[in-house]
Amino acid sequence: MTTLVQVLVSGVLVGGLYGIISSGLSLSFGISKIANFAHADFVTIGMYSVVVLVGAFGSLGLLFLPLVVLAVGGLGVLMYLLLLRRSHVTAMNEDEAHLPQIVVTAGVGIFIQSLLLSLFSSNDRSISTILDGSWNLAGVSVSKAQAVAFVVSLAAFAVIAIVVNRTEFGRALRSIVDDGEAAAAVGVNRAKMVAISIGIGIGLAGLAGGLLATYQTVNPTSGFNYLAMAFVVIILGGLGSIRGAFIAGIVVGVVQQATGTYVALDLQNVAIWVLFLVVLLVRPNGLFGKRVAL
Amino acid sequence: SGGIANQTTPSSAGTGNATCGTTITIGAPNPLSGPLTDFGTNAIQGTQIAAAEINAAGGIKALGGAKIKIETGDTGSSDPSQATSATTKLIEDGSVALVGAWLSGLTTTVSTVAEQASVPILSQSWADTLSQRSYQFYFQPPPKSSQIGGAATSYVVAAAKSVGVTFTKVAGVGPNDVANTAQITAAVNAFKAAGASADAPTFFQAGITDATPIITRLAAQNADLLLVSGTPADVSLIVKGLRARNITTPILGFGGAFVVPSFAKVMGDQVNGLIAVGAWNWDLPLPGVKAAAAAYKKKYGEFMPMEAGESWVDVHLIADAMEKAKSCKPTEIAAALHSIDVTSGPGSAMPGGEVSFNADGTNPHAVPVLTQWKNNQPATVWPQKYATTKIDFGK
Amino acid sequence: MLSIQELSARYGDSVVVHDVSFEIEEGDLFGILGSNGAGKTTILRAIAGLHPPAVTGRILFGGQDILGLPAHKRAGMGIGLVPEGRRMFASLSVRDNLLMGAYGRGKEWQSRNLARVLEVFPELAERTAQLAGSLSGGQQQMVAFGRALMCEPRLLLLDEPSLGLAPVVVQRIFDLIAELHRAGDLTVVLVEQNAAEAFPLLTRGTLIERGRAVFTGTRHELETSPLVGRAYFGTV
Amino acid sequence: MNRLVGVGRTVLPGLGVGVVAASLPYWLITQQYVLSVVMVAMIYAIAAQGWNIIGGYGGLLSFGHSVFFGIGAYTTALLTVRLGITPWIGMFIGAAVAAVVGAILTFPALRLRGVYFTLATFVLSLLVTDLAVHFREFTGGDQGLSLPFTRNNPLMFQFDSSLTLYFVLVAFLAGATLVVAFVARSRLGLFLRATRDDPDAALASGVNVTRTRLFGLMISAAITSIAGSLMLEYLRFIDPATGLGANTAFIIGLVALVGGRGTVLGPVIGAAVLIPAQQILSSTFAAAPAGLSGMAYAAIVVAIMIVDWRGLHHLISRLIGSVRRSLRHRPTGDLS
Amino acid sequence: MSAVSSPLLQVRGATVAFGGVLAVNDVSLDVMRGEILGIVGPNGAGKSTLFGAIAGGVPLKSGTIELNGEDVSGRRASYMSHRGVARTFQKVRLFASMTAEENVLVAARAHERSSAGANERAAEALDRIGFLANRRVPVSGLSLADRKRIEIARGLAAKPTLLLLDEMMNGLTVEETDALIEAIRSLPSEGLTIMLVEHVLQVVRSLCDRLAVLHHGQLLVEGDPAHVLSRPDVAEAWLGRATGQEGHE
Ligand SMILES: Nc1ncnc2c1ncn2[C@@H]1O[C@H](COP(=O)(O)OP(=O)(O)OP(=O)(O)O)[C@@H](O)[C@H]1O
Ligand SMILES: Nc1ncnc2c1ncn2[C@@H]1O[C@H](COP(=O)(O)OP(=O)(O)OP(=O)(O)O)[C@@H](O)[C@H]1O
Ligand SMILES: [Mg+2]
Ligand SMILES: [Mg+2]
Repeated sequence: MTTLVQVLVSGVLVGGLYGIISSGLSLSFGISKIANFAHADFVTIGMYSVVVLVGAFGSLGLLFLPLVVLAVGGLGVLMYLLLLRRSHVTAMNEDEAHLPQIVVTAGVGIFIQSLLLSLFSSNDRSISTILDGSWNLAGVSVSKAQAVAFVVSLAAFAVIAIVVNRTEFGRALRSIVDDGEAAAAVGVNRAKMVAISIGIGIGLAGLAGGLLATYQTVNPTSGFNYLAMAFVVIILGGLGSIRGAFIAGIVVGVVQQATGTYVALDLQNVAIWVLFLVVLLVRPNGLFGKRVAL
Repeated sequence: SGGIANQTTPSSAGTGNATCGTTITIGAPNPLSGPLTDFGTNAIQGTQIAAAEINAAGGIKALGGAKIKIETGDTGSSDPSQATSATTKLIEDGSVALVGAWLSGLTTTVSTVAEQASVPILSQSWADTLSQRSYQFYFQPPPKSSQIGGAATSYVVAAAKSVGVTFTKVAGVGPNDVANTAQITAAVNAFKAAGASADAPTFFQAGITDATPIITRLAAQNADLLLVSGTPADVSLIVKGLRARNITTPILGFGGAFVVPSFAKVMGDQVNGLIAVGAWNWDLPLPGVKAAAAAYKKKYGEFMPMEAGESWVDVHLIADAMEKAKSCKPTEIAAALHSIDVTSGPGSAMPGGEVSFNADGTNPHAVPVLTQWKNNQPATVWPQKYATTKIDFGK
Repeated sequence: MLSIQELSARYGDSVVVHDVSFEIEEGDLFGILGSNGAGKTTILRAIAGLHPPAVTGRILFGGQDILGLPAHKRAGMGIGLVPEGRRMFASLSVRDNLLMGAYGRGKEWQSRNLARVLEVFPELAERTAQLAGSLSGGQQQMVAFGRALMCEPRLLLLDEPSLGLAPVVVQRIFDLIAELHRAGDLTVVLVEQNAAEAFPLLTRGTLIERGRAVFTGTRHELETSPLVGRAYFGTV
Repeated sequence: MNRLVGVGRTVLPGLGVGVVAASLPYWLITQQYVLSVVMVAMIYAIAAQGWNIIGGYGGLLSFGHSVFFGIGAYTTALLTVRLGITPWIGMFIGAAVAAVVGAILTFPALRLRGVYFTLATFVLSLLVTDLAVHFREFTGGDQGLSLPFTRNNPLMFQFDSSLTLYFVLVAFLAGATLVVAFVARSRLGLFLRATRDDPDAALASGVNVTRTRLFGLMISAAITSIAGSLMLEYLRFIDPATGLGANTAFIIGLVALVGGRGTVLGPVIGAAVLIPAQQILSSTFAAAPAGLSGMAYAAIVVAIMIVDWRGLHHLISRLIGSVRRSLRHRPTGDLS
Repeated sequence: MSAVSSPLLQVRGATVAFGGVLAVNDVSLDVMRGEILGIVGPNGAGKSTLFGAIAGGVPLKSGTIELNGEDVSGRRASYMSHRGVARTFQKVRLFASMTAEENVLVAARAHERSSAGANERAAEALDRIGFLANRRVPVSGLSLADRKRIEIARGLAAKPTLLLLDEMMNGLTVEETDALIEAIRSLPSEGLTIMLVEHVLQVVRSLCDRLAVLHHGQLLVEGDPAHVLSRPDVAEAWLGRATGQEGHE
């Protein structure tokens, strides 16, 4: 019983982080249709930022997290403006819009990893802050850092979800997804909106990275595990559905914990991949995806 | 002029000449990009310490005082084809012998290239499969994985006994790769044979993002000794998670991760007390180690880690072989390596104190050592003759 | 209010509109006529600021050259477009599609115009929550039309607005165009092949052939021009 | 006559690749090291040619072709190690196995569109890698499988010099290119492009989309699997990361995309540029601070895509075209 | 053309549902060999959906569709294509990366194994729509009317017995419409049966042998065009002011 509760608690906590990484990817992907293969490397940048800040200011460094989010989001915008925008906005067809971007973002990912390698070496890094340690509640252990990370993620998610689903800004974002040109024709500044959504999406990756750094070790390739996970999650949640991504993130977290605890540790990821493939076959549009006829 | 197909001697270019010149190149194909960069860098730093020592002492005397030069090659961290190309280049550029490539998988390909070109390679890898291929040019001074697992247990049991501790229940966990599963399983079985009880060890997939299920499983076993292995990142998550739950059970670690300097940085003070099994340590009372470790620390600012030490010994062994063969021809160096029995000087500075090679390239004298982190450095605690401090179980 | 001067447009290397010039006065209901592939859509896209095509020349709107302005800025100036091919926001509801038409104009404006559009198209009022992508072709055309009305445009660019609509609806929208035009300061540029319905509404127009404006004049001038008659009414 | 031209167009690219590549060691390749780099490039070119059939012509962007690559390598390795079967046979058994797995992939390929397919195949490669590591008794786990090393045994794909292996690889590459050229001009190629552009319209035109994707995936898988077997023979070793891993999947996809997907020579050009770039950069920068080579490589990849997203093939033909145009005396203006 | 009276296609109680909406509701319809049957009705009446059900791909909730006496309900579009049913789409769907000729070749090769024969078919189909000279142009740069013509040619290349045309005419000038009407009118003489959906009255009136009016998914009336068009309920639902009698000026 305690074990079950433990599985659920840690699953939800871990899943919240997957959720926020994936919501970010889902947002930027949904709006720009850019399958950003560098997304997880921005998570790594967030991690290193916090490592450096905490190294300099101790636990106080955590207070700079909003700045990290801004900075990482800014880097994302920069990537978009410098490398992606031209082919994205002037694309004559779907292929042209998507193909270069897969390659370009994969290249950016390699670049970030290499840059981090040269800046920080391949050594694992970690920090210790006031968030170290865990609470023990009736035999269930709750990592302080994870709990805080979850709460922050949830809050960030709530804000984003409201903005996207309830505001005109969000409606404009969603309209770009369907037809960017028509959106421009009704007055939406497409380039700006896409840049903003990419900034937010990648900023969320930075946020997740910053939170992860409080309890994870960091090396230049840390992101890769999250890349695969984020792809799985956004598809389980239904491409473009930010809420779906967050919920699916939690589902994945719990499945992962349960498999690790009850089945076999080294099949944790296998379970996720299988879950993913099965869901795809049964519901090609994801668990929470809506079907759009053409 | 012209292309390679027009050349008369197709392979092993540049090594056929009888005179060795004033410098002799040893190739060091190691991972210098990707996640294993640090291990590769450490290994190369070890070879450079050795080269400096040899050159300072007058070079290879049998070859007119020829100096040793280390040529590095980047094998990458995960791409054997790159390892193959890099090694080919080193050999083609005149390396008479190779030292590399830390990761077993990379060593596998690097040694195949070396075998093809008939150039000896001395490795820092442990995997049993490497020496099972009956290669003529493969040499492995450190022990094999399977040896390390079993030996570790007898070491720990004996060391514990020396401070009045016995273990009744052990629990093992590690990544699900071949080397680690072999080691952990061997160690757990040895503990069982020694009278302790143990559940079957559990294995996880390297690159964990959360250690909770592992910790839950370990905690449930109520052991009084935990056997753990894995990459620095994974291990630190596990150990920190255990400590966060106030589980202070002593931990015996396997594998390279437990003794690299970066591990101490990740773990902070929590590193102290961790016990690790390895193939070399900077404080070993063996010939030349002290000076080399000091030089290393001076030059690189850190204690000399295991892969640096192994590589350092490897270079000295190559030098010894050249002295013996009075040749810098790769095939003759290899022949000399097969026949040497080094008992003195840095070439013998592997635990065991003596290096010679079986037909399969393994070193029959090799034994592992047990170290324990104290003051953020690993100190040798067993075998007793190498111990620089007493083992401590925190009880 | 709209002055097109020496407008040329190309897709990649192929120039499809050559040096077209015409003037549209405030309150005009200006027709762009021409056979298929003549370049009508291309001209409308150029006025709306959509890419492609790549455009050279001058487009003066209320005296200001808007050629360099991006599409969204032009929309903000009050240029509404019913594009060729309907261009739905397929995964948005009918309601959201319509609201997007008044993007950035505030809640009050939006609800006022939403009510107005749903009144014109009761077919849509039944389906405000349906995803636009799942509408029938004609229903989508209604949404496209309604969406362009949402911004209370000063200049309305209509690219074959009757396409795919049942005759009964075609009458309704042309009645509406006429009414809007009569009521106020709306200027319309109309591309339409449905000559019977559209032609009587025009004040002026131009005939495009192979990307060149071959004839510009009042409705009457157009009607009596043999060029137009042949293409539009099948008379020689 | 027309027919002859058609046949010529089909055979020519394969022949050209074969002749050019076979001649390289006589003038351009002067070092063993370069030879080894070129061999790796050729192996990836073959793999990317396989990818090209379904990814380029069929429009199913796979980021999991490493699975087929690995199936080829592992099947060949297991047959050699366990049963002593020569790779010359083993690789074709591997190709058959890969084709069967490819056939199974048809099922998701019919339901998943666009990015869904890409990500599904990506995850598939992760799944298969994890499973290969997990079932270590059978696959050798993370350590993989090593082939016995015997000098000069052509029957077991072991040659006295790497130059011989090189020529063997040239023959395989020419063969793969020929197959792609053939498919591109065949009925299957036309149908693959039709299903890529619009599956529903293809169905309505009477194209059996299922069968088209089935055959496309099978041929694609088989060719890539042969490349995997060749990689095994070249390295004399295969492990999950090399054979099945996401990294390999990425390289295969990148080579085809950067070279120019859906063109007969694109993958060859892509491999000829990307693989040497990566390997030569990393050896050039081996002594430089870690990471530099990776940054340079990434910059090259990104730059190519930004200059021409259709890839090098298109870029080159554009350049040739403009050179030609400037050489040829043209009458005036355009015709419209 | 000997079995004059036996219908080519029999739709019996066909019903198609999207979620709760019955887009086609219990429609029964016979299509005779060699006739041109017009399907008209207000927007959203279910015309395109009915086409989808006949051409394959849109599943029936209930009812059956028989072609030549064979029950073909629920068959895939490619099956139907090989049974002689070809269609165009309301929103033109060409293979965007191909030339006009290649577009047509796709259908030709799907129906003709020999490549020479397929080329011939394609040329024939292109010729019929007057596009043979321009066959090498990429379709991505064609105007809407041309794209529609290519789509018809693609359908014809399959040598169908039943051709479904969904709004082929709108967006065309009168001149172009007349030309296309002539082209279509000549088809049935070669044994082709045509069903077309159209909102252009002139086309409907001058082309169709028979009309069926759909309204809210149901068959409102079916019969002789003049009769159908003069009905007040048809006028109210679809036609509006423009009555069946009125011609264009
Ligand atoms: N995206 C494009 N790329 C290349 N050429 C194009 C493109 N769009 C249109 N064209 C070409 O430009 C010319 C003008 O096309 P446009 O769509 O403006 O004609 P139109 O008068 O609107 O015709 P329609 O009545 O068929 O809509 C045509 O010859 C067409 O083939
Ligand atoms: N996925 C769906 N969900 C809900 N309703 C749908 C869906 N798809 C179609 N419909 C509805 O089914 C009805 C029939 O659509 P259909 O496209 O067959 O109409 P149509 O008669 O061809 O109209 P038009 O003349 O406008 O093309 C429409 O009312 C449409 O809104
Ligand atoms: Mg047009
Ligand atoms: Mg319709």
